[in-house]
Order: sequence, then C-alpha cells, then structure tokens
Amino acid sequence: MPVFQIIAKRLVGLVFVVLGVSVITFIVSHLIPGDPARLIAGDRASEAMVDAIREKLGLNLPLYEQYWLYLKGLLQGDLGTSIRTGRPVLQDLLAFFPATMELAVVSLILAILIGVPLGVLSAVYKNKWIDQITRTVSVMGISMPAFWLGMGLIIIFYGNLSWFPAGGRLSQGVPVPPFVTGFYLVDSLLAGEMRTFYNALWHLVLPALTLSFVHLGVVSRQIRSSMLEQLSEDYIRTAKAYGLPKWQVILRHALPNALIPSVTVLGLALGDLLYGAVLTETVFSWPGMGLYVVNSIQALDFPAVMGFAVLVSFVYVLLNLLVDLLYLLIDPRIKEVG
Amino acid sequence: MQDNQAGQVNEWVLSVEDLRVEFPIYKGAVKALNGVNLRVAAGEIVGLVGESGSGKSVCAMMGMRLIPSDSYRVTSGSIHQSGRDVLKLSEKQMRDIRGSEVSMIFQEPMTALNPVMKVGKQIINVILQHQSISRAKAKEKTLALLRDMYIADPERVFDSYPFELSGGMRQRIMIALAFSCEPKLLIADEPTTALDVTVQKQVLLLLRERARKTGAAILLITHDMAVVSQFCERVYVMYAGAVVEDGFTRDVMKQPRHPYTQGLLAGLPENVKPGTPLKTIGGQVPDLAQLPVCCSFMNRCERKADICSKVPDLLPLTSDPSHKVACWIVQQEDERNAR
Amino acid sequence: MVAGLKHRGSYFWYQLRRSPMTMVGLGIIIFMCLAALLAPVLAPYNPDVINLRARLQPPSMAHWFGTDEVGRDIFSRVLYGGQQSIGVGLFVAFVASFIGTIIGCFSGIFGKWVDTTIMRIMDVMLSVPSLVLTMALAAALGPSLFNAMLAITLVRVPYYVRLARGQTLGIREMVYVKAAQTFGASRHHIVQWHVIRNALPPIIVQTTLDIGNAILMAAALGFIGLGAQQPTAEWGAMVSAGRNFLIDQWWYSTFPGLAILITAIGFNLLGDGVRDMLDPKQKVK
Amino acid sequence: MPDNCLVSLNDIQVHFPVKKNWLGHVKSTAHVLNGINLQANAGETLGIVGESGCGKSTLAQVLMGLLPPTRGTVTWHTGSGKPNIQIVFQDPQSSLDPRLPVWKVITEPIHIQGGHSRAQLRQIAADLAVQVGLREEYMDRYPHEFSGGQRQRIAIARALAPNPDIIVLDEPTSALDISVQAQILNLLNDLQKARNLSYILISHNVSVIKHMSKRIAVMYLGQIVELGPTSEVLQKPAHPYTELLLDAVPDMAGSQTMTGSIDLPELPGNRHLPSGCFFYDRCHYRDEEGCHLAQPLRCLGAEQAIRWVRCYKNIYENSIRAESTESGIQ
Amino acid sequence: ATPKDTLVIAKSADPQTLDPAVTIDNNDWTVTYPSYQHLVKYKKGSTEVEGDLAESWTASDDNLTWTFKLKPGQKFADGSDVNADAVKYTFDRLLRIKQGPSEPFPAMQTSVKDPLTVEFKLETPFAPFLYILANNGAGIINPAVEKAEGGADNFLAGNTAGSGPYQMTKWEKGQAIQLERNPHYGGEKPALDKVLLKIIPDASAQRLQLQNGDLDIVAKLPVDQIESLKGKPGVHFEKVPSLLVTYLYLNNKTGPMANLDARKGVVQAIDYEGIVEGVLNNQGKQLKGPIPDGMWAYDDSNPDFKQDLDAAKASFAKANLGKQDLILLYSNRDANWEPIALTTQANLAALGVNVKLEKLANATMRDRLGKGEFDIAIGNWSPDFADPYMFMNYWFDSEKGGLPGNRSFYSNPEVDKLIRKAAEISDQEERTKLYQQAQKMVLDDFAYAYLFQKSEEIGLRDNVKGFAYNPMLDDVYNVQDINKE
Ligand SMILES: Nc1ncnc2c1ncn2[C@@H]1O[C@H](COP(=O)(O)OP(=O)(O)OP(=O)(O)O)[C@@H](O)[C@H]1O
Ligand SMILES: Nc1ncnc2c1ncn2[C@@H]1O[C@H](COP(=O)(O)OP(=O)(O)OP(=O)(O)O)[C@@H](O)[C@H]1O
Ligand SMILES: [Mg+2]
Ligand SMILES: [Mg+2]
Repeated sequence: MPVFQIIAKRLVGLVFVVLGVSVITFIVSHLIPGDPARLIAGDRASEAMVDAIREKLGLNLPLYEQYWLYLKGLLQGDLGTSIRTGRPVLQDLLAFFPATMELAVVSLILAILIGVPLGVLSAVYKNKWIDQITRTVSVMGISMPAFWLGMGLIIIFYGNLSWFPAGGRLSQGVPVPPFVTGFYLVDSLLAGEMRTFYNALWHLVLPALTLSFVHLGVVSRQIRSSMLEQLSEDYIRTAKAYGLPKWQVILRHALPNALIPSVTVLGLALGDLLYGAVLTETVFSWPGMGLYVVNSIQALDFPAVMGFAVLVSFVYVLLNLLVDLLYLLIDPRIKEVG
Repeated sequence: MQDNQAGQVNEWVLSVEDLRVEFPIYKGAVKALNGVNLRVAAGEIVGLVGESGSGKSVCAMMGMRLIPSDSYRVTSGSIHQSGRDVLKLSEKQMRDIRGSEVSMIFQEPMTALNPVMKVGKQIINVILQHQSISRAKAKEKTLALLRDMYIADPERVFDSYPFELSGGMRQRIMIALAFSCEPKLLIADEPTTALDVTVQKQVLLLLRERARKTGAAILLITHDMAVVSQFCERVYVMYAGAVVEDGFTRDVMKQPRHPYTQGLLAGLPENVKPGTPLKTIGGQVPDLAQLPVCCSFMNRCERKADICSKVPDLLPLTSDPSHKVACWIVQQEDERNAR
Repeated sequence: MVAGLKHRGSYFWYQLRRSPMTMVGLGIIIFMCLAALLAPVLAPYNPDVINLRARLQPPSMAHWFGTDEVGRDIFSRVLYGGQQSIGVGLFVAFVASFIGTIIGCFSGIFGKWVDTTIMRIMDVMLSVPSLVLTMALAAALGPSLFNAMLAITLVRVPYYVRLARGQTLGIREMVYVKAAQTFGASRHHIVQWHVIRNALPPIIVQTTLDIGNAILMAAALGFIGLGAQQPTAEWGAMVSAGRNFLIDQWWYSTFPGLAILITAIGFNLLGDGVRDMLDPKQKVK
Repeated sequence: MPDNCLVSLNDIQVHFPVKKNWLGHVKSTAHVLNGINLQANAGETLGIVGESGCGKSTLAQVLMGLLPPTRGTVTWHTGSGKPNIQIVFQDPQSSLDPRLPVWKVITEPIHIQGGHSRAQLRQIAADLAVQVGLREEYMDRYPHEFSGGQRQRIAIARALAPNPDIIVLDEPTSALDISVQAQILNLLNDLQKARNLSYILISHNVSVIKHMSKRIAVMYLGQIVELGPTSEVLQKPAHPYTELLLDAVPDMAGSQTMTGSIDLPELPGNRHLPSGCFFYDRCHYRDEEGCHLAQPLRCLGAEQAIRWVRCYKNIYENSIRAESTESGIQ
Repeated sequence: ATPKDTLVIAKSADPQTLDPAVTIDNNDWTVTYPSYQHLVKYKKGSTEVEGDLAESWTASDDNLTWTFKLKPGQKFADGSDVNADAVKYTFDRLLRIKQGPSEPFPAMQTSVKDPLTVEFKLETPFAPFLYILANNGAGIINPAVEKAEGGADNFLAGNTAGSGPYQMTKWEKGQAIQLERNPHYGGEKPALDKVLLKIIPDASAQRLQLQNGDLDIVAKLPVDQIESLKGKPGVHFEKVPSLLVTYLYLNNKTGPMANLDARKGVVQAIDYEGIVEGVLNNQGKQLKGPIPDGMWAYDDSNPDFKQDLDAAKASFAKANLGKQDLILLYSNRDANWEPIALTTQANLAALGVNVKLEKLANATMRDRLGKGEFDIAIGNWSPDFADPYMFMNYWFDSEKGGLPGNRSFYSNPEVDKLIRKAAEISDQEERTKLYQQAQKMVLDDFAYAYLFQKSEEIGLRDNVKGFAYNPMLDDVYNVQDINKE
C-alpha cells in the first residue's frame, strides 16, 4: 500500500478515535461526583457565587450542549480552558507534554538498547544460565511496581551516594535552552550548550532507568520469543548450511526478521510509557503531564482531563501511523500484501 | 562406484559408516539413525529414498552437522567428507566446509531464503564468506551464476526479494547458492517436492547439468521413486533409521530384493493396471523411541522367520556384489541360489 | 508423537520439571496463595487493630515486618493484604478474559459491520490513556477496591477482544472450519465446537500473565488512593501509605512492595512456562 | 447429458479482488476460474489434474457451495434438490479439529443435522471407523495421536457419515507416504464399489488419477483445456499442455534418460489474463495464424462427444477439425 | 548547596492561578503575597495589622465609611505609581469577578478622593473589615494589566503585576518559579536577589534535598520525617504556632448524629491525647473549643477534652442508635486524616459502634459535605483574617450551613443572635464576651468534635536568617526579611 494511502487511512481513523476518546472521557469525567464550580469558588463561597461561576464556565448547560461546544472548539484546535488554572488547556499541556515525551522516548531508547540485546542473548542461549538470568531480569522488570523502584533509586543514588539529582529536569541556575522541540537534550545540543545538555542528561538517568526497566522486560521478552521463532525458521538453517558465522546469522538474518513483529509491540510500549510516566513523574518531581492530569482528575477539571486524553490518543494514533510507515521501511513484503 | 573397487576409497566425497544418532526426549530417546552406511563418490548422483520419518533428513543434516549439538547424541559411527572426519571438526572448521566443500538445498524454497534480504545479497554474502574477493567481483560472479541458472534477467532477480519470485525461481536461486562456491558434494533434501511436475523437471535437469559441469556429486533425497529412477545412478533405501537396500538404480527398481522395497514399489499406482487394488504393506512404522531389538521391518514383513529377531547387517549379495540388502531371508536365499 | 500419551498428566509434570523457572513461579504462587488464605491462622495480630503508641516500630521479634503509622502489624497486614491483591488479580484477569473472549469470538465470527463496529470501539478504548480511564472510572464509581477492580477489568477487556478476534480469524480460515461449513454448520456450532476450544490456549496464557499485571495495576490505583479503603489491607495502598516513611521507616513500604514484586514474578514465570508448554513448536514431535 | 449425470457446471467463473484502494475500489483481480464447463456422473470418478494454482481447489469449493461463483451456475440433478456432497481435504492434519475426540470429528456432520443422541452418534462413529479400517477403541483419542494415513481415514469416515452421493477428493493422498497412499487409494476404491459413490478426484499426481478415474479433465489457468477418458487422454494428449505435463512426469522405466529444455518462461499469473489462447506463450506448436486467438472447448470426434480440447491446432489428429461447438459440452 | 543570593523553597505543587482576585489557595499565595502590597499588612509574625501601602486610615463612627491615605512614592514593578486609582481598580475588579477572595467583603463602594486618598463605603457594618484588607485578595494590582495581551484576567493568571518586594520573573511549569527583586519597591530593599520555588511533589524527596542542602526552606513535612531530620547537620526546625485546626464535623441535621447524645458519645469516645501524641507526634495541642489558642477571645478556662469510654457508653446507650453504621468521610488532602479516621473508628468500635470509612477525592468529599451526606467527616480550617469571626460566625451561623462554613449544619437561634451581634460592633472586649458566651453554648450542643491545633515545624538550613512565620499566612514566607549567611 502506498504511503499516502496508509496516511489517509490513519487520518480517517484519527478523527474517529479522537471523537470516541472525547466522548468516553467526557462521559466518564462527568460521572465523577462533585461540582468543579464549587471547587473553584472555594470552601466558604455562597451559593450565588457558585452559580455565577457555573454559568461562566458553561457548566449549567445541558450535557449534550456542553459536549457540542467542546467539540466545536476541538475542531478548531481549541481544547478549552482549564477550570483549575484558568489558562487554555492546550497551553498547559504543551508546557508539560515535551517533558513527558522526552522521558518516554529516552526510556524507550534505553529499553530497546538494553532489551534487544538481552532478548537476543536469551534466545540464542535458550535454557542456559544466560537465558535464566535475562529472563529473571525481564520478569522482575515487568513485575516491579515502578513507583517503588523509583523511590528506592532516589534513596540510594541521591540520598546515600549523591550521584544523581533527586528530581526535576535541570539543576537550578542551569539555563533552560531556547524552545525548539521542548526536549532539553535536543534543544541544548541545537543551542550548543553542552553544560545544559549534560545537566539534563544527568537528571534523566534515574527516572529513565526506572521507566525503562519496566519496559525492558516487555521488549526483551518480545524479542526473545520472536527470535526463537525466527531461529527455528528454514532460512536460518540455510544460512548456517552455507557456512555463515553464527553471529552473522543471528544478527543479520534472524534479528531483522524478529524485529518486524516487534515493531508493533515497541510502538505500543511507547504509548504505555506515556501513561506509565504518570507515576514515575510523581516520584521524580518530573514536570510532565502526569502530575497535571492526576491533579486535574481530582479537581474535576474536565477540559484538562479531556484535553490530556485527546492529546495522548492523538499521539497514540500518530505512533501507530509511524509504526505502519516503519513496516514499509523494514518489511519489503508489505507493499505486495497491502 | 563400488566398495570392492579398491583404491578408490579416498574418492568418497561422503562416507557414512555405521552412524547411530539419537535424540534424547522425555523417557528415553528417539533413535533416529540406527547404523547408516552410505557413500557418495565424486561426481555421482545418488538417491536416498524412504518413508517419511525414516531418517533421511537427519542423515543429511548430520553430514553438514547442522543439528544443534545439544539436542542429539552420536552413539557410534563416523562421517567422512573427502577424508575428513566431520564429527571431529571444530565448529570453525565446519563453517569453512559448509557452502564451499559441501552444500545443501532444502525442500521448501518458500521459507529457505531470508524473506527480508534481497536474493543477490544473500548469494554475495555466501561467496564473500568463502572467497577473498571484492564485493564487486562477487556481484559479477553472482550475476554469472544466475545466468547459468537460465534466468532470463539476472539483474532484476538479483534485486528481488524472495517473495517476489515464483517457487521454481526460488529453487533456482537455491541451486545458484549451492553452487556458488563450487562444492564437491551437494545434498538436496527433497528439492522438488513442493514444485509442480513441469517445474520439477526443469529444476532436476538444471541440478544435473550443474553437477556435470562442476563435477560435484549429488545426494538426492526424495520419496519419489520415479525421480530416483530418472536421475540417480545409485540409490539407498532407508527404513526406520537404517539403510535396508542399496545398489544401482536400475537393479533396485527392476529387481528390488528387500521386502520393504518390494512393498514400496508394488504400492505405486504406476506399477499396476488402473483400477486394480494396489499392494500395501500392512502394519505400521515402528516407534523410533521404542525400537525392538530385531529387524525393524519384522512386524510388517510377510516373510519373517525366527532369524529376523536378530538385527540384520547390510551385506552385498553374492549374486551381485554391487547390490546390498539388509535382510536375513534374502541373504540366505541368495546364498542358496548362488551355490 | 508424544510418547506415552496415556500419561498426559505426567507429561505435563515432565515439562514443568524441565523448566525450573516455571517451577519457581508455581512455587511462589502456591506459597503466596497459601500465606494469604491461611492469614487468619498465620497472622500474629489482628491486621486492623491500631495501637497509636506502638507506631512505626522497626522489624523485631514482636513485629517481624515492623508496624505502620497507627501501630498495626505489617506482617499481619501483608498476609491479609494478599487476599485482596491476589483476589483482585484473579478477578480482573478472569473476568476480563471471559468477557473479552466472548466479544472477540463473536466479532471475529460475525465479521462485517458488527466486527467493524466492535473493533472501532475497542480501538478507541485502547487509545484512551488506560491509567486515566481507570482513574476516572474508579473516581466515578467511588473509591473502593471493588470499583477499582471493575475499572481495571473494563480497561483490560479490549486486549482480550483483540486477541480472541485474531485467534478467531485464524481459526475461521482453518480447514476443519471449512469442513464444518460444508456440513451446513451454523455460526453457533462453529464457535462452540471449534473456535472457543482452539482459541483458548493463547488466551489462557495471556490470562495467567495478566494476573500479575492486574495486581500491579490495583497497586498503582492504591498508590494514587483509588483502591482499597481503610482499614482493609491491600499491598498497593500499603506501599503508597508507607511512601512518606520510606527513608527512615523503610520497612513500611518495602515489605508490601516485595510482596507485590514476588507475586507478580510468580504469575509471570508461570505464564511464560505455560506459554512454552502450549506452544506446539516446542513440543517433542 | 447422460442420464446418470449428477451435477453440471456451466461457465463457472471465480474472480477474487486482491487489491483494493482505500476507498474500497478493486484495483486488481485474481482470475481464478475462467469459464469451467463440466459434469460429473453417478458412480464414476472424475479426475482433475493441473498445475498448482490453476484453480483446482477453488473449483472444489464452488462444488461444495463454500464459494459462490462470480458467474455461471451449478446445477444438481439429484432429484431431492439438496445435494449430498462431501469433501476430503489434502492435509489430514489441518482438516481435523485437534481438540475434538475422533468420534466427535466423525459425527460432526450428523450432529449438525441433529436428531441423534450421544450414544447413537458414538455407535455411528464406531461403525464408520470400522468401515475405513480404524479400530473402535480409538474413538476417544484425539487426531494428533494418529498417523497421517489414519487421520486421512478419519477424514474419509467423516465424509461418509451423512451418506453422500458425491465425494470431492482434493488431493487426498499428496501429503501421505507411498505405502500409505496405496492403502487410502484401495480404501477409496472399495468404498466406491460398496456404496456406489461418485468421486471428483483432484490431484497433480497423474499416476494417481490414472489409477483411479475413468474420465479426466486437465486444467490450465482456470479453464479446462482437455477432457476425456483417462486412458485416451494420457496416451494421446490432444492439447500441448497435456503433452507438456505428461512429458514432465518422470516414469519408473527410465534410466537417467530424462531430457528437455531447462529454460522455460515463467508461468503466467492469474492477475492479468493473457488475451487469446492462455497457453500461447508456452506452446511449442504455436504459429502465427489463428493460434493466438481465444479458443473454445471443442469436441474431438464428432460422433461421440466424449473428448474435448481447447486448442486451435489439434496436435493429436491434425486431420480432425471438429465443427466448433462454441458453447462447449451440454 | 544553594547560591547565596537565592533562597530556595520547596513546594508540593504548581500554583494554579496567580490572580489575587481568583485564588483562594495558600499554595498560590507563596508567589502572590510577596509580589503585591496591600493597604495593611500583618505585623511580622503576628495577627495584628499595620499600614503597608496605607499611611493612615480612619473609620466613621457607624463603621460604614473607611478612608485610607496612601504612602507617597510607592511604585509598581514597572515603575508606575501606586495611587488611589489603582486601589479602586483593584477592589472594583475583585467585586466584579466575584470569586472566592471577594467572599468576606461586604457590599461596598470604592471612590477616589484624591490621588493618594481612597474611600470605601460599606452597606452594612463589618467589624473585621480592616483585617480582610490584609488578605491576599486585596493585593493592589497595577491597572496597566488592562492593556496586557490576552486581557487582564488571562495575564494575571500567569503573571504578577504588583508593587511588592518581589516579582515573578519565570515560571517553568511543574519545575520552578523564580521571584526577583522589584527594583522599584518602595520599602526597605530585601537582602536576597532571588527566590526560587521548586516544585517537588514527593515529601521524601523534599526531605532528602533539604538534608543535602539543595533546599533552604521546607514546610509541612510529615511529622516522622521531621523527627528523623532533627539532629542532621545543617538543618534546624522552627516550631511555630499555627491557627490551622483539625476537627470532626458531626452531622447535626440528619442521620444518627442528629441525636445530641450520639454526638456526645462520639466526643467522649475519642482518644484526643492519643491522636496528638500518636498522629501528630506531639506537634500540636488539643483544642478546647472552636476558638484556638492565639486568637483573641480564646478561653483558656475551658477544660481539655478527654476520652471517657464509660461516659461515652452511657451516652450511646441513651441515644440508642441500634445497629447503624456511621459513615466517616475523609480525603487524601491531609496525611493526618487517615490515622485520625482509623483512630476514631477504633475508638468507637470499642463501644460497639461501627464506623465505615470512605476516603474520597477532595472534590467528591466536598460535594458530599455540601449535601450533608455523611455522619462524621474530618476537616481542617484556618482563618483568612485574624478575627474569631472566622471561627464562630462561619461554623455556627445557621445560614452558613454546609460548605460555606457550618459543616455540621448546626442551628441554634440563640447562638445565631449572639454571633451576628458580635460581628457588627467594633468593641473588642464586648465582642470577646459575646463570642465566649456563644462558645459555651455550642460546646454543650456537641456541634463538632474539636481535635487539635497543629503547630507547624518549618525546616530551615542553618544559614537562613530572619525567617518569621505568620499564623495568618500559611505557605507565605516573609522573603523580604530573610537573608543568608
Ligand atoms: N530434533 C529432533 N528431536 C527429536 N527427534 C527428531 C529430531 N529430528 C528428527 N527427529 C526424529 O527423527 C526421525 C527421522 O526424521 P527425518 O526428518 O530424518 O525423516 P525424513 O526421512 O527426512 O522424513 P520426511 O520424508 O518426512 O522428510 C523422525 O522420527 C523424527 O521425529
Ligand atoms: N481468497 C482468495 N483471494 C485471492 N486469490 C485466491 C483466493 N483463493 C485462491 N486464490 C488464488 O487462486 C488461485 C488458485 O487457487 P487454488 O487453491 O484453487 O489452486 P489449486 O489448483 O488448488 O493449487 P494447488 O495445486 O497448489 O492446490 C491461486 O493463484 C490462489 O492464489
Ligand atoms: Mg525430511
Ligand atoms: Mg489445491
């Protein structure tokens, strides 16, 4: 299937998904008992004040009308105004989104860089001690409550050893690089500020390790099982039969084929990383969307919650699109099969 | 090529002596090979036939030592290739032999090539592995090889992925790959089973032509008797992990001696009048995990006698020393007739 | 073919024994489940009784795992907490896989617009950030362990729908289903006779793996305060409550955290093992 | 049409859309069957040969009613209207549900019809099993506990269960060993005699067809190119494809005698049908005039309409140039 | 370690909005209070007020007209003058927007008498008027914000525009907020160039950073963290009085708690000492009634509450509740609430009264509180201005039932009369008498269960000097007075 068709198909799906997501989050968030107007007005506010706020925020309108207004705004790229902060939701989210994304992407890269070799080793030395160790590590990753691990790392590496900072994205006094992508690592390199770069990297280590440890298990497990599958394929036997060295067979023949089915899993993992960041961010004072959305839910900040859900599902669909395009790149068979 | 032609022994490109291989499994072991004796001389085409599960592929894979070393046990015997003891070579030495001295072609051309690598690259990789020439040279060589396979537009095929080619074409690629380093021996494990008859014929003809041109010997594994009779000079018949009969093809086909071979040939529709009942071999192939200590064909044999409870050896017939059979009854009978 | 087919049971054990990791997993699960079930017998204290004057005591002979901030015995609470946490894991995994399998099989076998509709809905559910959906649902339903359980279940269902549908589509193309169609088999017959039976093994594997997953999710909800209600002991909520004491009163979070980790490891190892066992490729031919 | 005709196929065409663009418009089509005219008679075995991908299995599916033809009709002459037709597939492994015990597998068709108790079904299964040479005690085992040949017997027993008039055999022995193949072929022959069954036997093994069937149809690219009594067709092929096919079949007599050209052109795909004669590109006999035109199935030997061929040049008997019967056999 | 010219303070969460006319959250005031000046301000560490922008003020005899004279030469951060127009602008805007901060203000007119004189005309007399002018909501805003991009409301939500000693110069969402000296500040020049508010949600992380010297000031640490930090080098704690009280709402209107004896039973059953000792680690003191120690009108002669299980048993017997469960609501807002809930549950369980705990999100809890759907709930209260009005009138006026303040839905016409009268007259002695009289009555009615008033312990690095806590200004730091050695 040509590229533009895949894109077109995904974009149609995107509209659908965003609509669906907004409906679901709208319904669910309005099911939460509580009145945001009262929350804003404060403890001691009179009924009249609460009513006034309700009116100002349009909360007195019937639900379908509220949704309709929301949808109209959405179509114009307006995610509404946060009840809690009084600022446009999009503006708030964009302040937090790059941080979350940076953490997620770095964690994914880490998870891949560590997880793929582990998975390969584990498959190649199936049932040997390497395999047992690797599988133990990956199962521990999958089974580890992320927040628990994070807290432990802070205590050890900040509290006792002082090797890494306790949290945040930059040390105080280190200038924030001019905004280009919102990723401090990238922006600081673009601006040529190596000090900022190292500082940002230094801050990323613990949270990224925490987050990637969980997904490292997912990745290495997936790679292991698809490697095992590929290693039992005929073409591997062929490659061996023609005298290709073991590691060439594993890395140049089996691995590319094993990566193909794994791409989907990795795409989904990045999606999960985005959500998974919520807990990690709390522990590491990481200024991402996680804390924002938890607070928003607790403050019944409907537009903010919906905005978050819509943005993340948007990214999720885009990721899927990316995965599809990646398939085109790595699997020549796709073009034919469509 | 016969045993009694003394002095030629060194010319066996492959010689398997009393090979016994088993796969340990839950409670015991699958005795996949139970004393296989098999020889291929330089330049000849030898057939290996037998029912599914009789150990043909294990035999072939052992010749290349392609089975993961932790999954099997060699309990006795040896494999020699051009004088080298394959079972004693290191993995590195073995790698150097594979592809250059001995090559292999597999049954499923569909899955035997890496699906995401262009075929040209796959061939080049093999050439570069065994010969120290430049990449450009290797490409030239590859194209020439493809041309030798009667492929009309080698450039296009060179740049194709396997899935873009038909089954026959893929099998030709496999052949090109197999001959890329001019091996002395080619083991072809059912190379045409997945192909149409018309394509099968082309592929077999091509194989033979290449072998003749390069002087390579071929061990052709198949269960199609007709293919054997058309293409092979000699044939080995396997049953339950052992060779039960071996001889010149025309002898074996015309005058099968072992009861199993006889049954096999009689079961072919080609050999009877249409519509009449085919002869069948009763009973079932023994479970290789619980092989009785007797002639493995005994439970299905119409001619069994007391002596069959001893395992027979594969011995030349007195009447025709080029024809060997592993059956007490036939051997005794032959001896009696010869006297 | 497998030798000694009559001993299918013993063959199962053989496979289990061959995989030490699976045995470890099984051992852990049995141990943890026993500990949870026998909590009333094993626990040295009533898990809910507070003692403000014995708060935050370090591990000692009297309190093996120490005490929490109102003086409850953490060892007893970890034991009782197992009932809640493992219970949630089992409930979520089984209910979600049950519902998901039915919807998925139905969708796959019916095809056409029903399939399209169902899968679109699942797409949407999958792309809603799951933690947000779970949190919002749990908040909407009111915080209780049961509601958290329902929320997690609901969020897990689409995964099973996808899996079961994929399986169904595969099985639908199998020759034996084609054969059944030539006999004039109804959809109902095909689902009942062929699809469910054959789709089940991978779903069972997924379910086993998901138990650990669900325990973690319940713990995460407990961590945000949307899970079990006091004074009920639940591991996630305990870790969360102990969070502020982690530096100096490390035992408070550590022991329930370890319990989560170990149990999840147990179910994951077992799941891996079951997968290997059910994988026909790995069987001795 | 002979009196004992069971089913006749009239100009059956099957096309599959294989590529759609994102609006759902078909962009490429597989022309799998391109006008099949055929009839099967009671009690006889009709053999169908042809190279892989020429549409044999598709034809079987059309016969089974699993696939509605894109064009053309299937007419049943079984009186009662509802045809009783069963099928045995090539791969006995995948055609049996691995999670059903054998007795359930065998009686599945009857179970679907309903009206039998469990005990009755078991009895029926046991009876059928004996007929196909399986032991009664095996009824509670699962398919994977049997050998290939036994599995194929189970499949045959299942096909026999609803007492069919016709059984379509789609390569019933090509996954089996020679010695097992002989058993199954014998079994099929015995059953045919005992039950007066009609077979439609699909195979690419010419010798199997030759052994089993009186009449043979040779297929090429979704069309029948030759049809007639087996012995005649195999001895004196009238279509160049049949000739090519027979030439390629290795025979037992040979002593490394096989010869022929190695470089044949690629087989045509069914995505884009050749215009005119489908075999033109591969034909040894082609010449400029007339040969490249589309050919109808012509009757060979006008007096008895039993041999038909789809060829401009009649390589079998150059002299016989039948009056063209455009519509093929009726 | 932190730089010498910068004070680094931990905060658990980002501010929500910086608009003085909107925010009612102390968490936001950390930024706004030092950024704006008010007509009057609390004296350092005290609940008394003194002039800030105002040089002097007078009130008419009927307490309805208040006239303020502004100090000359006060300037906003952009250099423009603080004048009567700005004051009028501020209060008009506050009453127009009519959100939380406007709530204590009575209906009034603001008028400019001359550039440095402004006059408020109240419609009803309001005794605490002077005190509410020191509230965060009364911070004087630079009218120039009207011309800001996106409008004044939008601008003020994310920026400061005042004349205080500091102004906000940078806000990195979720990370840090930077305050820098206002160059035009009219008062004494603050010692520190910058104040950095670091957002650190996790208390353990805050504690570790304080210990390691990456933070200068941390407030609101859990008591156990404080305990273990004490004695660590470089850190010390200042124990400060607080007017933050914690008490239980007992639903006087509906359900089992509507019964006076049942309420009495609950009040008698609770282990007050245990809570102060066990939950607070003695970082607080028991309440003796609604008015806490430190607020005028506090009555020290009241006895401490004491657990008396026998008396409680008798009370419950009299109330004859039957087998009803009591529903106790609390939320995750305060870490102490859970142990309190558990203690209450345990205390009542000893008497055979079953308490069901429901931990809710704060928003949901408020909803339930407002609707009166609870039997017992835990609440915190801190005064917005230093007047017993904050306690007596809010908690007991039957017209403020529910969320506005009277969470127990207490209703007693006698009490209503007393406290309303106390709100109108200006003589403090007279008022004290009225309030103490009312206090006796509500104690007899067991309207609430009064648990404790917390004393705050604030963790400071040893080199931080000049810190003073004002009980009226929780979360607000007197950054202009602080210097670092
Ligand atoms: N890795 C293994 N582990 C256990 N048993 C094995 C293994 N490989 C082969 N076998 C067994 O060895 C026997 C011989 O198998 P082999 O593949 O050589 O048969 P074959 O003659 O090639 O059959 P076919 O004609 O079906 O290819 C079989 O019974 C098979 O089950
Ligand atoms: N559902 C389908 N969609 C598209 N193409 C199909 C479909 N089913 C079959 N075909 C194509 O139709 C052609 C004929 O298929 P069919 O299975 O009938 O061939 P066959 O003669 O039975 O071949 P074989 O001898 O390999 O069994 C093949 O090229 C196949 O790719
Ligand atoms: Mg084989
Ligand atoms: Mg077919």
